[in-house]
Amino acid sequence: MNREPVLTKKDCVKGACRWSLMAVTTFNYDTQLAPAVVFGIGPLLRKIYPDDDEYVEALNNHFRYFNTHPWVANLVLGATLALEDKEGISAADAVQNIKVSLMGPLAGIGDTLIWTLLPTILGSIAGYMALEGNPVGTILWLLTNVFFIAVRTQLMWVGYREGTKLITKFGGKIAQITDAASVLGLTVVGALAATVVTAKTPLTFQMGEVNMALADLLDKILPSMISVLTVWALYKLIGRKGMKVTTIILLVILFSMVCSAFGILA
Amino acid sequence: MNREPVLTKKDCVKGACRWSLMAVTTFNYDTQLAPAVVFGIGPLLRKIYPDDDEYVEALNNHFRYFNTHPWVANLVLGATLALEDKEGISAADAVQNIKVSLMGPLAGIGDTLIWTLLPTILGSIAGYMALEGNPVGTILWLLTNVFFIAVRTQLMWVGYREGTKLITKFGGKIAQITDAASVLGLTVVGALAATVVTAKTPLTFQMGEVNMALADLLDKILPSMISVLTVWALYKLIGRKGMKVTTIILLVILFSMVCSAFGILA
Amino acid sequence: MNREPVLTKKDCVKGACRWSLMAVTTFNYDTQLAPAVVFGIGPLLRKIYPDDDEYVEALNNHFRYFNTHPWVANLVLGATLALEDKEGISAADAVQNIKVSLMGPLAGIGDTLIWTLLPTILGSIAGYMALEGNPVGTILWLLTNVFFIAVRTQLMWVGYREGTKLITKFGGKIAQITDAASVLGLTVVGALAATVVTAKTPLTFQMGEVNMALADLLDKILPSMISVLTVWALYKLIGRKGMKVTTIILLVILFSMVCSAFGILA
Amino acid sequence: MTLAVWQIIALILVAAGINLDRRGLSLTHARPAIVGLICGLILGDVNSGLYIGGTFTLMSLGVAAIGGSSVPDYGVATIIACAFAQTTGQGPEVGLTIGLPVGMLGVQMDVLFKICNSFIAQKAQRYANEKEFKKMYTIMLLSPVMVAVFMSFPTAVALTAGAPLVQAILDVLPAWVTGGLSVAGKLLPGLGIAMLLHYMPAKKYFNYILIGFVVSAYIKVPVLGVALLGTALAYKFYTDNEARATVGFAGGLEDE
Amino acid sequence: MTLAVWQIIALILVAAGINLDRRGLSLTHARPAIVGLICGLILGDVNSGLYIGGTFTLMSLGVAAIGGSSVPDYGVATIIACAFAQTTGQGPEVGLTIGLPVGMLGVQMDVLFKICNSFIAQKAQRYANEKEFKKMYTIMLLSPVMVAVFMSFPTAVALTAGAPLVQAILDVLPAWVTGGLSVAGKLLPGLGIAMLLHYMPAKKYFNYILIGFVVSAYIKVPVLGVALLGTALAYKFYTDNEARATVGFAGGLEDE
Amino acid sequence: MTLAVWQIIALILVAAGINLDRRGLSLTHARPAIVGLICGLILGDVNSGLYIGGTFTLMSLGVAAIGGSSVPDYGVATIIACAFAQTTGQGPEVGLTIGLPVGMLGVQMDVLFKICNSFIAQKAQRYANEKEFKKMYTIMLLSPVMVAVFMSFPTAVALTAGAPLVQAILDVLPAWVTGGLSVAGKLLPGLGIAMLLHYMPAKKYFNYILIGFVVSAYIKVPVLGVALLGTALAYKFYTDNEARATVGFAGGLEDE
Ligand SMILES: OC[C@H]1O[C@H](O)[C@@H](O)[C@@H](O)[C@@H]1O
Ligand SMILES: OC[C@H]1O[C@H](O)[C@@H](O)[C@@H](O)[C@@H]1O
Ligand SMILES: OC[C@H]1O[C@H](O)[C@@H](O)[C@@H](O)[C@@H]1O
Repeated sequence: MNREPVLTKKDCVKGACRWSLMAVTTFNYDTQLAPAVVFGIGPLLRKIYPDDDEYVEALNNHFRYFNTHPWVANLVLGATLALEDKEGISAADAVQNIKVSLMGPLAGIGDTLIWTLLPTILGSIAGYMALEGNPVGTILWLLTNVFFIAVRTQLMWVGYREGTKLITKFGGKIAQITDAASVLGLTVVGALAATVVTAKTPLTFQMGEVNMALADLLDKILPSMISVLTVWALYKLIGRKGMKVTTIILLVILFSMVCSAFGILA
Repeated sequence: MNREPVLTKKDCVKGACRWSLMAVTTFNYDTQLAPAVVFGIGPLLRKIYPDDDEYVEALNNHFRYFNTHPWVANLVLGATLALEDKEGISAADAVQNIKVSLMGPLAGIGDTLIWTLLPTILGSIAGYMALEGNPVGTILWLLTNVFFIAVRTQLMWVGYREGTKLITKFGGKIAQITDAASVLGLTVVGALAATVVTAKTPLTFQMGEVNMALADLLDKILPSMISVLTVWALYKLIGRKGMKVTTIILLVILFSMVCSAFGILA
Repeated sequence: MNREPVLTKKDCVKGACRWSLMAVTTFNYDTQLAPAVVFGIGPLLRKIYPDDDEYVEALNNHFRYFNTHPWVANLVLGATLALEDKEGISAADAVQNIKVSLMGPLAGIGDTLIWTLLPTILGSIAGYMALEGNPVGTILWLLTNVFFIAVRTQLMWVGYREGTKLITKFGGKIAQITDAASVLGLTVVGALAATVVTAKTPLTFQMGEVNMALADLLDKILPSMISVLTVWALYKLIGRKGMKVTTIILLVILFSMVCSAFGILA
Repeated sequence: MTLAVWQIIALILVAAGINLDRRGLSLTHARPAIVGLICGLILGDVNSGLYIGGTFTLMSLGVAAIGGSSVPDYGVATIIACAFAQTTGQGPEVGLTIGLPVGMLGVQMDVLFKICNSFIAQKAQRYANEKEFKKMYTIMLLSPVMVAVFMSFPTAVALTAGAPLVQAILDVLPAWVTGGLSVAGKLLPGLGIAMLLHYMPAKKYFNYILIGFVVSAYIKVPVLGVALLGTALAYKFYTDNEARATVGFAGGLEDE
Repeated sequence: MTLAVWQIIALILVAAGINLDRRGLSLTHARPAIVGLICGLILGDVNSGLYIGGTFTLMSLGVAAIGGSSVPDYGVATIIACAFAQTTGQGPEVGLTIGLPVGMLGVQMDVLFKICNSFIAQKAQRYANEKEFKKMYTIMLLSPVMVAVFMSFPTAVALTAGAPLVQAILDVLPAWVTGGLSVAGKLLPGLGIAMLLHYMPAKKYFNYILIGFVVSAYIKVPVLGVALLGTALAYKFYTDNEARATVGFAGGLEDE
Repeated sequence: MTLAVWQIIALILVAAGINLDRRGLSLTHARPAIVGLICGLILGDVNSGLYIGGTFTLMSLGVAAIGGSSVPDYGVATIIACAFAQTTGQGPEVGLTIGLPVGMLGVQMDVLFKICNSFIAQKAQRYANEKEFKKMYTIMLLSPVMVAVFMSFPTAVALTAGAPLVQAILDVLPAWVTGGLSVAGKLLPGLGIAMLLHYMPAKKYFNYILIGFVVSAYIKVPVLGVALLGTALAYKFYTDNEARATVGFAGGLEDE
């Protein structure tokens, strides 16, 4: 299933721009950044798959859950494009696994460096200067952002290039690699199941001077209990015949309102 | 070795009652809750094994070390009864492994929820009311206990029923499952070896202002050192020819008195 | 490749003395205690390998990185001598792996007990007495050291004897054992890579009241980052063609001076 | 002092723009300092704009939307604050106290439109399957439109009807609505993981999920550490498979 | 005021009963509040009973006998306290101070009879092997008898000979006896684990013991976490075995 | 009071001797208390010697050179302190303040000669490969000579030219030299590990390195714990290999 690659650097820059403009805008709770992925790299996929059916299959594959730091995402998307460009639709599972394995760790790094460290440094400079009526720090911040926008247009291409190198190295073992990537992916997913839901229960039992927080208690029984139970319940719900994702979302909202009203969750 | 099951719900309720009445009463340091297990489900085993030799074998199997939260134990015993009822004495090793694997985790959950959480809630209500001369909290506590007694009579049957379902599903792979259960069991036992002995050494070296607790030091060399060394020493002792458990117990008592007298352990 | 052992207890005592006199004296940053190992057990190896080429091979093997607590090292060296004495030069890889696997844990134990606990006890006694002009504590300390010197002369022989026992037990499986020992060794090395470099960065970003330590930040991205990056960079440097260890050392010193001058590392 | 119509329109556009920008391009990323500078230029009082922007910037240091969580909209807070500092004539301090609650509303608005996005995403995928690729792309453009409308709505109301109305609306909204929405915003990210599990070999390899869970929940290892561990496990899995294949082939040959 | 004989007998029976109950049925579970209520009824002073029971209940919150450990006998402490509050006529406070040390003795009594239980258990197993099944069951009934006698003994002494005698006994008992027993009570649970290891494949699979140990001792993961990890390992072990069998069978066919 | 020539020589020899001893035999291990006693004997003032030695002993409790790190030379500090207590005639306190900075210099000296040791080690190995075994041993003896010279150097300078000169040298030495050397002393131990990786099967089994790293860096398990875990993994590896061989051999026979 080895094909002649068709994507060029120009394609990748275009993909990066489309992706970067959309990114978190289409964020939804079931597939998270997936629609933006489709929006971003859809035209590139079209070029890879002139055949309509394959194109649809590829689109459906990318309509699946994906979430990571949006800037770093370019690298992942570039790498998987390289794979699809080389191996065609038969690489769909590998694409999926690679996206899943990388998204967690890269989100961790990106969120720390780009969403936390950078704004803290630039923000404190800009903020203090602004308080004194000096706009220099603020303008510096704007310029830094311009610089990063420029960098980001190139990142998908970087991912594509490096991805191609890797594929050439491991060529022909797509099945084994898919399986191994599942192992990595599922390990990460196990960790995500413990952390993705951040709702806590504020309930406490107050009896005279005895004061017991339910949250502490749950933690003692099973740490991350609320998160893992939520994921598990949703997993079961999704499995139910005739249960649409839309219905589940509405159920969760209803449930949240009830829990919020009675002070069960916060 | 597939047989026609003979136990009924009535048997299981009877077993649960016998077990619940005895439970920790026969607790001893070498086999812990084992005698009560025999007392509790002995009549049910007799029904499964009309053959005397098999019955003896089954009893000996259940005379082995077992310890978990006594209420939750019903579930485990029910499940293993289901296994014996289906597979007969050939399941002895599997029964053993299942009991060992489940006892630790269930003790953890039961001890937290039933021995700690429940009495803290009910106890603080009852206690504060009692101080004001109001017996309502106390009576509530009694009633709760009555309720749980009723529930417990059913638990062995629940375990039996669910166990039967599982066995049907995994039927015929008893050997492989026994082995895998050993893996789980031994992992848990490794953890228990680190926590089961709770004696600590109060020795400190005090030199002028330098004050060094031996306990901290041992912890730095190997955490849980006293626990694991105790288990290891006892393991070696048991292995010795001609060494009876009774003798070991007396040795430990002697040792404890010496250590206590010299302030080595507490 | 099974040979008649040639080493005697006298040889081992001699080896222990030579080793103990040298020990950390020849410590260097690339192979650490290795030269002292060669100095210590060289003559014993000569006896094992009358053939010059094998001798050279054995020496080169022992010229490789080795570091552990110098007193306890005797045991390890004795055990590997037993192996070489039995299996000859074919055991070189196993010798290497055994040294690597044991050195970390034994250093941990020895450093805690012998370098920290013992001097704290004896030192506080001696110190407080000395302040009062009483030399008894000090002399006690000297005598203890004499005692340990005596013990240390025997330790290599102990290692040799116990090593011989083990080899007899596992005889003939040298290849498999070498592989398994690599697994253990590499696990330990992974841990060492995280802890061996102790340099920290004192850099902080101070903006008005916001104060962010770079060290904390690095830790959040990847704990032990400086240590593992240093090891990784050195690993890559060593791999470079035409790069001598000597050059690397000089580069590190230069780098350290620059970093120290700019307050980047401390 | 009242605002000119063009100023009101400009401020509403800024509210829409920075919210689109924050979710994508990240030129301003809705940073209060930058927003304050812009508002200052529009309102002709750069100093107040900088002062308000600087204050909100320092207040929001460390606040980041990660893992799909929703955070207060300090950008909109800045706009409102700048506007009311001007109109009330009582300076930045008053502006800040009026701006903050409106900004807080950003959490609920964000949850709301993310919920709506689900419907758009589903519709888009349906178009894909029907091979209506044009429509697929077009419908997705509804998302940015929604962001613009939803996130500039509080600003529009406040600037046209006055802050008191916004406050009144906030007071009338029952706690279970606002609270419920933010709880939903914390529960719903679990849906994505649950869906993931459905199209990964979750049952066959559930042991790896378990390991990831234990290491994360009990031992609190961050996700990068888990991924490093997962890499080790995946590599072992891979080489074991290879070895199995080889042994199966070589069979008795290798044996002692 | 002295107690009637029937009251003394009743109180001793309560001491025996609650200790049996605590180890099995758990109707009263020897909870001080409940015991206090009962004593109050027997002694005709429910208020004092509740007060003493309530006090001891709050004092013992969180105290639980887990993993076979021995805890002070707050139930017996309550009985003694109620009785002496009455007889000394100096009210609950005095009762509490007399009751507590007697309750503390419960730790030693508990260790003692658990040691004796070993002999009963061994005897029972011997009967089983001799196919004397009746006797096997009968001998086990000695355990509840022993519980009743051992655990009501301090109460009996205190109520008949007076608290001072109990105190005198406590004073005379050398520290190494009481201390030694409680140390033994902390060491002996290790015996069970040591026996377990003897009839499990501990040597063949010692690596799993090691993993469990490291995760528990070094990383302090509670036993449920260890069991989850163990489940992951066991599953891997199981599927690897299956795969090995399959490959052994399919052999060269699968290979590239 | 000035020192006799033999005293100066004796003290310099002590400085050399204790530093050799500390790295090998460990008779005195350069412990201040012991060094103080010796200096006291040489200087004829055992009391001051003990006082200074005792003070530095207590000051240095817990300071240990582990993993090849360099620590202040409290032994040399003691020598200097004893000597200057005598010569200045102002007693132990003054001696302590002069001795300490000289002792601190020990860190840099230690790093320096460890660096030089690299060259000796390489030379020795070269001789080994040229089969010049005698020379190999002889060249290694340079190390102890170097230790003696390097580590007694500050003492020699201080005792002959006076402490002020040492202080002057310390003042003149730029911070980037002393600081740089101590940073190098912290970075260079990584070199050994890097070399280890080069001649171990690091790439083939990188998964185990990863596991060791995660467990140590993220979970802070000390090296003994990691080794226990490694033992479990190694055993599994070993038995899996055996099983693979057996299955490969037995093949289809075992299958269901
Ligand atoms: O956490 C990863 C990622 O999750 C979502 O997509 C958003 O919250 C992003 O801002 C974030 O970077
Ligand atoms: O810890 C499990 C279990 O151990 C023993 O059997 C008793 O202490 C019980 O109370 C406890 O529940
Ligand atoms: O840490 C092991 C070992 O490392 C080096 O060889 C020296 O620092 C020794 O003192 C130490 O015992």
